[in-house]
Amino acid sequence: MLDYLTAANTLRTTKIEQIITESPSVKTFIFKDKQCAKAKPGQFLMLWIPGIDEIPLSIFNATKNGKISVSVKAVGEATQHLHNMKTKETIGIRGPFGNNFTPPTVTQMQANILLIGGGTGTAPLLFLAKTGLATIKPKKLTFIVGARTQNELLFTEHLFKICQEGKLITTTNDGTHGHKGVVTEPLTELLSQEKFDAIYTCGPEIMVKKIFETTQKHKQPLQASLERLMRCGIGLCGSCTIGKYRVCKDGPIFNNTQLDEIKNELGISKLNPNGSKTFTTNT
Amino acid sequence: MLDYLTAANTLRTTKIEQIITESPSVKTFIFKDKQCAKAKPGQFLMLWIPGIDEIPLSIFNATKNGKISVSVKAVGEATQHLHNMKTKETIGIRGPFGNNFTPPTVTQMQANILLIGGGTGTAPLLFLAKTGLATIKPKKLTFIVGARTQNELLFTEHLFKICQEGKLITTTNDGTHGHKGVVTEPLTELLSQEKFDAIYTCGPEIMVKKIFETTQKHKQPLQASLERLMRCGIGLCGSCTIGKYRVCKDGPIFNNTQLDEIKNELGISKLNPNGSKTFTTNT
Amino acid sequence: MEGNLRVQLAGLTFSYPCMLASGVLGYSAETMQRVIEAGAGAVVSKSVGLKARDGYTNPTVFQAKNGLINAMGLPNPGIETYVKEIRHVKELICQPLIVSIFGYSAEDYAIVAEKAATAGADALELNVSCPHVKQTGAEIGQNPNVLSEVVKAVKAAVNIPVFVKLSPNVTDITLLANAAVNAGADALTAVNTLKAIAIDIETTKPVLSNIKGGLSGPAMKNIALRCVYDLKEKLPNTPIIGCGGVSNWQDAIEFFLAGANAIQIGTAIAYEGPEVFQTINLGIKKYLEKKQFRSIEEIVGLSHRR
Amino acid sequence: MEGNLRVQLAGLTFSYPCMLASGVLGYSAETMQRVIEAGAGAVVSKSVGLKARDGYTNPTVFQAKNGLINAMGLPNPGIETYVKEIRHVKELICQPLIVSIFGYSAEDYAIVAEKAATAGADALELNVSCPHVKQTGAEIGQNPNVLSEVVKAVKAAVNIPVFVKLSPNVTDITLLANAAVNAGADALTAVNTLKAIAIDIETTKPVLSNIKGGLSGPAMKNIALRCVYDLKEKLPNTPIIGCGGVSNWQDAIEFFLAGANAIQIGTAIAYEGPEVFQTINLGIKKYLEKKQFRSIEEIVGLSHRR
Ligand SMILES: Cc1cc2nc3c(=O)[nH]c(=O)nc-3n(C[C@H](O)[C@H](O)[C@H](O)COP(=O)(O)OP(=O)(O)OC[C@H]3O[C@@H](n4cnc5c(N)ncnc54)[C@H](O)[C@@H]3O)c2cc1C
Ligand SMILES: Cc1cc2nc3c(=O)[nH]c(=O)nc-3n(C[C@H](O)[C@H](O)[C@H](O)COP(=O)(O)OP(=O)(O)OC[C@H]3O[C@@H](n4cnc5c(N)ncnc54)[C@H](O)[C@@H]3O)c2cc1C
Ligand SMILES: Cc1cc2nc3c(=O)[nH]c(=O)nc-3n(C[C@H](O)[C@H](O)[C@H](O)COP(=O)(O)O)c2cc1C
Ligand SMILES: Cc1cc2nc3c(=O)[nH]c(=O)nc-3n(C[C@H](O)[C@H](O)[C@H](O)COP(=O)(O)O)c2cc1C
Ligand code: FES
Ligand code: FES
Repeated sequence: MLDYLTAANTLRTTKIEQIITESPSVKTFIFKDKQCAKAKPGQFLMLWIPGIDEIPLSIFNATKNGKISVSVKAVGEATQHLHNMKTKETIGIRGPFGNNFTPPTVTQMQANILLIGGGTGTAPLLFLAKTGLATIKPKKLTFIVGARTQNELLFTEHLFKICQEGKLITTTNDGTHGHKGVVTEPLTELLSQEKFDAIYTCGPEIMVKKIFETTQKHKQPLQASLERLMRCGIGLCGSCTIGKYRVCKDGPIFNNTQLDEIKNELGISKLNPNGSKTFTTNT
Repeated sequence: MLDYLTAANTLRTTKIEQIITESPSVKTFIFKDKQCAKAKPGQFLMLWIPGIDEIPLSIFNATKNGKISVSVKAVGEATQHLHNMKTKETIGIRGPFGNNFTPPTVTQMQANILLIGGGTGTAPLLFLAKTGLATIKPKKLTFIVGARTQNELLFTEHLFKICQEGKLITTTNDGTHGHKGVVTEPLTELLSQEKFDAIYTCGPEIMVKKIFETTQKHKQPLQASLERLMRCGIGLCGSCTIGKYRVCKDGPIFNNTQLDEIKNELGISKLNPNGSKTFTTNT
Repeated sequence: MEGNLRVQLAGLTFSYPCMLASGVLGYSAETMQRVIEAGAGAVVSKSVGLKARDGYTNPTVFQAKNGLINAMGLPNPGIETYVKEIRHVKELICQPLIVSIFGYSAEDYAIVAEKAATAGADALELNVSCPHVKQTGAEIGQNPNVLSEVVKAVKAAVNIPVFVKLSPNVTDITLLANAAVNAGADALTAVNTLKAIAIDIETTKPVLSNIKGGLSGPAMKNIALRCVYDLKEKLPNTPIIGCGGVSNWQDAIEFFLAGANAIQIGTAIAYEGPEVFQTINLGIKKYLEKKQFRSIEEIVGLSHRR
Repeated sequence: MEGNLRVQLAGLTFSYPCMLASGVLGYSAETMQRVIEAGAGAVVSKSVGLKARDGYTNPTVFQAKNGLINAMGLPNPGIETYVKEIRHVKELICQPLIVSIFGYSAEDYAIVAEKAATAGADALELNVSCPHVKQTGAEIGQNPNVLSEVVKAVKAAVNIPVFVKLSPNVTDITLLANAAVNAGADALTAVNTLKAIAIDIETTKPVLSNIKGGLSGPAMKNIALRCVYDLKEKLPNTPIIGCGGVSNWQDAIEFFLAGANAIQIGTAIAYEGPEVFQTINLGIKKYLEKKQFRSIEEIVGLSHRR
């Protein structure tokens, strides 16, 4: 029901309970929020930094006791401010918003799953691996994570735990850890060897674009999480438009078919705050 | 929750499905309404006669299939208009509103119950006898009903059915049926002979006043339904005030203690539409 | 519980910051007493005029989504009769009684004001903003010159504080407020109901017998809050009584933060009962304690600080 | 499904009576196409001005009880850039495209209007009523003389129909409407958002970065409905496009009965998705059939009949 939805997702405040430094530029913030505790992997929330900004962040974890975490990279004013905040300080939350990653429809313990994360994009994938795939209990789980250099590789502890019976492939541009290069290289190799029931990715758009092209070539099913400038977060203002889709409401998760419909914009152009399109440098 | 309550009781329209002529001046109207179908005996609804008025009426019956009936005496413009309406015509409904008659707290099949109805006031008492006392299954049920003359005695068929194992006492001012006189006479007689676990009444205020005084004298527990000019029906406008009570919200059912608090107004004075008090003729 | 919930305003002291809004349960002394016992800091009477009015035929109230649309038509017994009730109220309660008055001319207002004051009213609230009765309310409260004249006439007639209840149905509420304050108003009540209408699609007709009505309740809260905010911005030294859609303690705090020194509650009573005062008082008290404020005064207008 | 849902207005024909309201999903041609495919009879673009504006920092939207408070700050790419989008929209859709424009002076409006018309707009909607951007909107739409000047300048610059979107934040909306119509407006859109504010009690601060915003959605429905009713009463021959809080077919019917020839939908899209158009169309169609009306035109203003 319309009214209840609006009222239900009104802004509420909460206090930062814990802050974990994940890397020189990434921190994880933990706080309580009842509504987001019901979030599914891939959904995001709008985080209000009082007096500064309100920004979209993927939900990194949501536990039954109502604890939520988000993992944030300091890239500009808002994220830097958040990094400077301390526990017990007040933030505001709306959400969870958007759709979520869905498990493939396969028999239990049969699925072969691949996850590919770049930067903080690894966060929702970890959430997915930990809780979102529980219904299908994958037979095999492969995780590719990339970073510029070793000390920017995120969540390694979590990753090792999750991939105990799976496979973990790391890539660094400078070769300080794992494969030297970018995630698409091990991906191409893997796809030429095996078939996956589902491939999930989240990370820089240019990476997502390359992964999309690779999976298309090998006809493999992809679910990719996209990022766009967001303001309302509820499908109204149009700021997050890509093709005919609103990333905040129709996404942030898109499948091959949808990605194909928006391939003229994916990794190529973005809406500016004023609504005009900019073409990004790398195409 | 506040918002839900408001929205929930908004005006809705329905069509008159059936009209039963009960007496020269009384008709029963039957229509569908989901919300009022949950009404308890003693509650009332606000009935909108489009373009004319909106008036409070006791719920005479509410069945599980969503059929509601009200029994209306033509006394003025609104009620006369309603009497002139035909089946399939549209009316508006808000409600159910107000509190309800409550069964005494006694062991099942132990209770000795007395009901005293005057005019259309008999309607909610019938509703009570049929469904509201089901939980306690009274041992004995006595019904006193009064009217000016025989052909104004209402619901006789229903009454006979209900009193199959009980006792039915009728009174008429002209002696054309039953006891010649008014209901307080057989009441006084009864109270001098037996004790009741609950006495319920609904009817003209002057009758209620007399019954209250009689039950007070015999220290018998009374629940009386009152009538007052009503506008909002939801406890806001103050039109239905008696003492410190709002008849629409704190009532329409009042017990001995409450009746005692308002005895200076009961059957004595009323609020006019303009909010001033008028003293009624008989005191 | 009193303690830090006390507020002072226009020379009056209120033990609790929430008053009963005008037109709601405001006929009889006994109900007013009940409202006071439930935790109201004061009561505002039903608006009273020179002569008795029966008000409009029902329907006078429409329960809209998240609010209420009413057109009662200012039913009232007229001041001559009402003075008895005023005296009775003053016997029963020791909290301030604010008598709401309306009229069709400055003279009307002055006469009613004088009689109400003589009978014992602790303050007057000028209803110049009823959106659905012709030639009073709207017509007066939407024109700075007429408003000024009315306020001056009343101020000349009485020695008790005079509040002016503003209409939100204006282009710039601060202009009217300014006119009222310059004419001598001691406080502003913001606001009365918003112009609205309810139409029934089955009969294709407006529902209220008066056709047009005024919207109150939760639907108007953030609009009333904005009025209070704008008033506090432009007239930082004038006491403001916030009114419109307050239904819980959080709403009340928002009004204080916006700039209200006290608040009024109407529609919420329909759903929560008079007990809503007690619940709101408790909530405010806990909030102040948790945030370590010593009084309501400390948070009045706080949202304006940058 | 078309058939009896067609409406005509200011010389334009709309296959369906509900349009996309300005500012909602109105940047890109592809989303507009999607909205049309979902059953909208027309789209109104985001309001475009002479120069690009980034709009305000987030929070720009507050989800209030039963409504939304927004202060986007008129983000737009400026007309020079937007003409490309207008051309693109016209390639993709064959339903009317109404370009919403705003400016800081009559000249601004005229220049933007001319460019939008040349690029292919089927009609213009003058946003003279944005309640939270200084020196446009409010300031223009609340003053009959300025409004008249703006409408005249635009009418002189273009040959397509010109709609004027009115503000509800005025003392008498019919005065402004009159000024607009006398200056040549072909239709009136009623209404834009209501002045409102949201305050957070934990931080004691206003939530929106712009502090003040405009309320839309269900909370404002009966207020917008009243505006339409009042306009129809005073200007029975001027086409009216109802806007404000429509979220289901019943609401739509109420607006037609009040006097709207067509309606616009904004906020409801946030909850129901663009599919809300289809659902509302269906509901209207069934209503007309059940009540044996042959067209929407037959019910426009019907609630005024006594
Ligand atoms: C659905 C979604 C989920 C996201 N999840 C995460 C997450 O889990 N962790 C994380 O660190 N970041 C995440 N982001 C990105 C995050 O929202 C931006 O980094 C943040 O808004 C930047 O704000 P800023 O003021 O610090 O930077 P700015 O000074 O605003 O900009 C710095 C850079 O970030 C880009 N940017 C700015 N605003 C946004 C925005 N609203 N959305 C996307 N990019 C933006 C700019 O283009 C610029 O390149 C997510 C974005 C979206 C849309
Ligand atoms: C809680 C409640 C339940 C009621 N249940 C029934 C019922 O089941 N059947 C029934 O026939 N009547 C019932 N009534 C009374 C009914 O509402 C009035 O008879 C009706 O409103 C009169 O309207 P009118 O226009 O026909 O008469 P009017 O011309 O308005 O008045 C005729 C007489 O009825 C009295 N009256 C007018 N309006 C009201 C009112 N709103 N409430 C009470 N008395 C009024 C007047 O004082 C006058 O004596 C009930 C009233 C209340 C308050
Ligand atoms: C049924 C009803 C009657 C009212 N009568 C009056 C009145 O007589 N005088 C007045 O100044 N305001 C009157 N009002 C307006 C209220 O005092 C108040 O300003 C408005 O309802 C907003 O507050 P709320 O949302 O808390 O109800 C009335 C409101 C309602 C709902
Ligand atoms: C996020 C948002 C942005 C808006 N932007 C504009 C705008 O740019 N121009 C305009 O004329 N109206 C704008 N409006 C107002 C809407 O067009 C509409 O008048 C108002 O929201 C009421 O309709 P609704 O309740 O259906 O949303 C905007 C409304 C919202 C919610
Ligand atoms: S952020 Fe507003 S539509 Fe997606
Ligand atoms: S009828 Fe309005 S308070 Fe009872």
